[in-house]
Amino acid sequence: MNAPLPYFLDHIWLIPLFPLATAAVMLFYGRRLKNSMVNYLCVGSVFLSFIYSFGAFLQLTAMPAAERTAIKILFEWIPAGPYHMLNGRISNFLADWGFQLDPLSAVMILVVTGVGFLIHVYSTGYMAHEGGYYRFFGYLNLFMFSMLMLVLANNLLLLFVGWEGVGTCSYLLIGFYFHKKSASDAGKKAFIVNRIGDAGFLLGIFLTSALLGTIRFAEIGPALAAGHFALGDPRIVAIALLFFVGATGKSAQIPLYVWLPDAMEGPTPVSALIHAATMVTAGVYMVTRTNAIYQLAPAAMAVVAVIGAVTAIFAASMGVVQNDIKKVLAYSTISQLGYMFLALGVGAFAAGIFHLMTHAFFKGLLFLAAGSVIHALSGEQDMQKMGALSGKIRKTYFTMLIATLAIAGVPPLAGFFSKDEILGHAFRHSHLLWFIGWVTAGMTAFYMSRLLFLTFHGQSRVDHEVEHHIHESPNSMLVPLMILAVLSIIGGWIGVGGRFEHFLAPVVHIQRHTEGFQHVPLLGQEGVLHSEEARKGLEQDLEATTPAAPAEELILMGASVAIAFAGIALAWFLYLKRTDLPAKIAKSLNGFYDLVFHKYYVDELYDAMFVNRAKDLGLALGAFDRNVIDGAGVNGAGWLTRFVSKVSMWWDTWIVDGSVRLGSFFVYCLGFVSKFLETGYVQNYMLLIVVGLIGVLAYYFYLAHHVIH
Amino acid sequence: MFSQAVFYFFAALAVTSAILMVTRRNIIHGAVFLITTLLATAGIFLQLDAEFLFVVQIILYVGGIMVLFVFVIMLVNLDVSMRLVQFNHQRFVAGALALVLGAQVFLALKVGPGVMPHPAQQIMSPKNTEAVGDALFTHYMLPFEIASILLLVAMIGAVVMAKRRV
Amino acid sequence: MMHLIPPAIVPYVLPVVYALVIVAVLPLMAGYIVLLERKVMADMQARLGPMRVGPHGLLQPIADAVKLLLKEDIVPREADRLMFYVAPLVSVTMALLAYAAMPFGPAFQIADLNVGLLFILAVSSLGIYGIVLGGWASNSHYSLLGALRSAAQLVSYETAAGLGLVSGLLLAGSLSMKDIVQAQADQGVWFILVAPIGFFVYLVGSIAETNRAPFDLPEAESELVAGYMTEYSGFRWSLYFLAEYANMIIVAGIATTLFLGGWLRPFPRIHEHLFGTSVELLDALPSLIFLAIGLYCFRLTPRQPVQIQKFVMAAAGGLCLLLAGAMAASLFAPPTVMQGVHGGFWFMVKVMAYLYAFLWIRFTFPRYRFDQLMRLGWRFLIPLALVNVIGVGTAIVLQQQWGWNPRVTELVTLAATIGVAIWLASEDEKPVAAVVAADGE
Amino acid sequence: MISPEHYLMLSLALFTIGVIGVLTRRNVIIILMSIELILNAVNINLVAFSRLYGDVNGQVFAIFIITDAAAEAAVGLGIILAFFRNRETLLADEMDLLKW
Repeated sequence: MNAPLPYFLDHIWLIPLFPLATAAVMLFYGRRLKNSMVNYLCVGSVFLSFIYSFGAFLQLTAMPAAERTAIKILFEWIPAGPYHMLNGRISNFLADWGFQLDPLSAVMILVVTGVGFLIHVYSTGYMAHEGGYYRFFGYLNLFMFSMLMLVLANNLLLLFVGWEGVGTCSYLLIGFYFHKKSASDAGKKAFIVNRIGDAGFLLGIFLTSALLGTIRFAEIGPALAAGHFALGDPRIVAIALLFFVGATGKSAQIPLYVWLPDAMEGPTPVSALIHAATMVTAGVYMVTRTNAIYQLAPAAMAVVAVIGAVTAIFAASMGVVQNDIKKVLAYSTISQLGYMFLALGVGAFAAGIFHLMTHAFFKGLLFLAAGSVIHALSGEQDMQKMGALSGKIRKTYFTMLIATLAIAGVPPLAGFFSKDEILGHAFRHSHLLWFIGWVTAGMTAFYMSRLLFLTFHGQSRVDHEVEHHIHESPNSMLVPLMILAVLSIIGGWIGVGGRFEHFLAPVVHIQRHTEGFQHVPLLGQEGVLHSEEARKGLEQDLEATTPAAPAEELILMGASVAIAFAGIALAWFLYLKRTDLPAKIAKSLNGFYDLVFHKYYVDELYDAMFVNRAKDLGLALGAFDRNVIDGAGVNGAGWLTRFVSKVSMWWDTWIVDGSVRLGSFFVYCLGFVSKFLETGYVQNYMLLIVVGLIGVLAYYFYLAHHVIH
Repeated sequence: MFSQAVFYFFAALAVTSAILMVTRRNIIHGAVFLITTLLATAGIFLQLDAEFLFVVQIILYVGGIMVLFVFVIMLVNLDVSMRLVQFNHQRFVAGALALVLGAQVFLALKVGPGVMPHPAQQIMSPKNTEAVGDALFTHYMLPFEIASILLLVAMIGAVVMAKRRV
Repeated sequence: MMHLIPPAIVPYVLPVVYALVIVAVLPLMAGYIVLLERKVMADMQARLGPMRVGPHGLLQPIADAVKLLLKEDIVPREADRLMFYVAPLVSVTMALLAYAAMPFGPAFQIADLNVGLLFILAVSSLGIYGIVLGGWASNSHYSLLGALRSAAQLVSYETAAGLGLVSGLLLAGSLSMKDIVQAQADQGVWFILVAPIGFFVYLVGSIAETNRAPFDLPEAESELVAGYMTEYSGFRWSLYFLAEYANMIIVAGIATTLFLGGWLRPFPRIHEHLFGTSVELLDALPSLIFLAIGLYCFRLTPRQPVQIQKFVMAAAGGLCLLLAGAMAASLFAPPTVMQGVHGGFWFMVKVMAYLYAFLWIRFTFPRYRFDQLMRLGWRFLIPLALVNVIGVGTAIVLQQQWGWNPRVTELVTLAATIGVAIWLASEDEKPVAAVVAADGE
Repeated sequence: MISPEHYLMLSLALFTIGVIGVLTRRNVIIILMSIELILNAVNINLVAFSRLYGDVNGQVFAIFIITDAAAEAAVGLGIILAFFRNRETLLADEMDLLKW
């Protein structure tokens, strides 16, 4: 940007810096700090970043819609120099440490810092009595830093840095109670599963730079334009699919979703922040960020949509039978993420991001409320041992209720709008996908209200020693709950009338008049904004996006609302009215229930297919190392060396030393003769000197005599 | 005339006391006769107009080195060694050879043709000390310094040698 | 009567006369210094000291000399006779030999060697043989230890004293005693004022060289009966005694010559005339002093108890008057004579002052332990003397090459040297390994 | 006037005596003293020739020789002391550790 940026936009790089600083302080000096100090530092730093993010957001919106992009490059990070692209042209690889703020990342940082701040406040109450307080907050701030780097990066590589950072922090935080084996295992699982996805993502990055010659988002569009790639160019498709592999890893989509349920071992605020609100949405963000590529790859888009839809219904079905309150929320998270990917897949990027935001609100709220419930029941997580809590902890109950309604998609709460957007787009794209989404919505409503009823209504099944000290959580936990509740209510309204899409349009926009995927690749980046006719095209595009609310939209809306209420009603019927039915149903369709209850044995399958194979491979490699490498290589070399040394020793002893000894023997013989001169008396030596002197003088006399005569 | 008398007196003193020094059984007496020899030599230096060297000879040799000798002689009590035979088993042949050597040199000095030139007698400058100092500190600066280093080393060496517990 | 003397030996007449005078007077002087010492000691200890022999013990030295001469001469059986005889002679000979270059006055000097100072040092350093050989020859442990000690002590302190003198030499720029005095006359300042540190070092060094308290280890009666003199008695003993006092006078003379302006009159710039006459007040001072002493003697005469003492006292008074007359007469003699007589007077006065300092120190300070003595010599005096030499040399160079103000340079270097001295003193607290030569057996 | 030969003869005599002492005496201290005597003879030569040629270089060398003599005496006597403490003897022909 040549024009001087306003203050906040010029200082976006400070936003990740605050959490990083406090994280450093915590991890190096935290042990010596008092908890209050930790609170001030960490929460304060996150609040500061929130302030800066908000200011940046305002100053961004102040700019004209077409130019809402602020790029701040701090320094050249990896100036790797020139290299050959696939098409043989020379390109100069340059990854700079730069920050890019456009509507997309603006939304993201707002969500991250806002929700993050609330969850920090919540944590000060929730973790108050835990050990390793400073460690927890240090990790949390480190995560904030990484996440902000992720969403603010201006190139793929820097984004990957944040990507790995959040992965590491999630590993550390899942294993926060590292003394519990399940916790540390879960951490490892999450880490390894993420590795798989990250590998794909990294390959994608390589391929991008090899194909397009740049990894800057701002230049991807122009590069695509310059490259004149045909629609569905296989190389582009490959890139898109590789990126999506990464996305599945990070965002827990089939087939890499298995780590998220186990990740619930971590502290509840962590589940709320990382595994519901922010990190798991990184994949969505990434796909949206690179939508220019996806729009050139219809096949990849199809894959994304299908995977998303399947994940959604699949996870929802598993959520129905879970008894662990957090597990239920985990599966619902997975299915909601599936929703988002469905949206991306059908090209409704804005809708995806919209759902991401609202989901961050109500899912974070759900987790926090669940945490509050667990807090109240002093660590009880099994819903079978809950019930009838609505009277005892009212505030938590109401917030939970609001969140449930929101996720269930009851108007006019947040979930309704975003989900409706997605379903609308899906319907427009293919009815099958819409149907899956629709059923999923129903199941969502069902299991969420099941959770609500089992927890708060019916008769109490709480253990007695737990019973009599059930207590409402402290304000530090309740206030964030309420704020999030408010947001879950009103969060969706900003999307009414496509305002959200308008806002995101500069980043993502699709020509709607084209049918399905048959649209010319439109490069949603500044790349075209700088050319005049493209700007005009975008302007008319922006009017075009205002939906003319035709009848089908209303019908769809009604359908989703209807199935939401249907799900709630079914849950009410099964778990409040006829509480004996669920067991009967489970018994009646026994095998299927087991299948679902055991999560379709996917974990076992993976164990059998990959994990054990990996272990076998390790064992085989170990055996190879022991026998072949050590045996043949090392020991063989050792044997050879010893043999050679034996030979050389013989040579040394008999030939080399032999000659030396011969010489010394010779010298000894000489010495034996001459030692008789060696009397050891100094005066003898002096006498010899005198004799020599006399001899010399005599010689000179002899000479003189001859000279004379 | 006078200076000749001086020379002969000192020369005779030097030679006789030197002979005594070599032959005395008592080391202290030997040391005393060596002192006498050195003093006589100093006298000869004086007769050779080398006042400074005369003084140096007395201060350094007689007043310094010989004091050290006497000192050590007193430290090592020698009434034991006084009763032993003073000459070693090679005394006769050694003495004879030494005399032969002396005779050879004498011969070389006497009959050797042109062994020593006879330049005219120079007049020494009356300021002998200044002259020596001048030569010592200008032309012989480096040897002078080297000599000082030598003395330092000798001092350290002597201390280390003579210490009770090395 | 000069014409009676054959011309060949004319140049040798005057020195011989001087030598005879010195040899004749020195023992007497030594004796009277002893008397002075005893009197001073008595005074410092609130006693009277010798009063019997002669008035106020004036004849005590003579009586002592007679006693010593009449004493039996004992030689230990196990002693090494030759050495036992020779040693005291060596001592006293070397002591007397040193006087050859001692300038008592501008004319009163046996031989003005151009290495005079070094000559005196050399010869007086030979005196040690007398002590060492004597101590060894008398074949007694006390004597041997005394000898060893004195050997170590003299060798150590000769260095310090010599280095102390070097500063004076640098200032004078000559080794001839006469030139040194002359230099002080020309520069118009006694070198003690320019190089006080050098003077101090030489003072201490000379005390140690003459085996005087507090450095009289070789004859420390409390440890070794009388040190190297234990086995001696009678005349030989008195020879050692004579040698010691002669040495004292020598070191005093050296100090006087180098640092106290030799035979020069103090305050040469003051020319106050004695009421109107052409005689300067300070020139008349000697005769006035003698006059006063003589009159005092006469005043004391009637109080003497015995007749003979009256006579002696009167004689002493007469002698003083005679000297006063001589001094006064020399004022009107040709200047060379006047210079000679007065120079001699001032020289002796300064020597006496120096000796008085000796006595003073002796009766003031306790005796050192031997390792303390060695430490003082090697670790304080010698480094200090070296630094002092450097300082004085620097001052001279600054004055002559760069024309700095003499006083300023002297003050600066003096301050520096004193600083070093203080540092050395603080260093001196630390213990030092006993010097090798120190512990003989 | 005395011709240089006189001095040469004198120094020759002293030198020879010194050599005899070095070669024949058993006592190490005497041997050292004889060495001093030899050095002294050399000094006489040097001074005589410096007088002969009328410059002081000879005397300077004599001074250096005296310095070396001092160093040699110091070290030598130190060695003798140490040796005497260890072997209780001063006789050169008893110092035969180098004998085969």
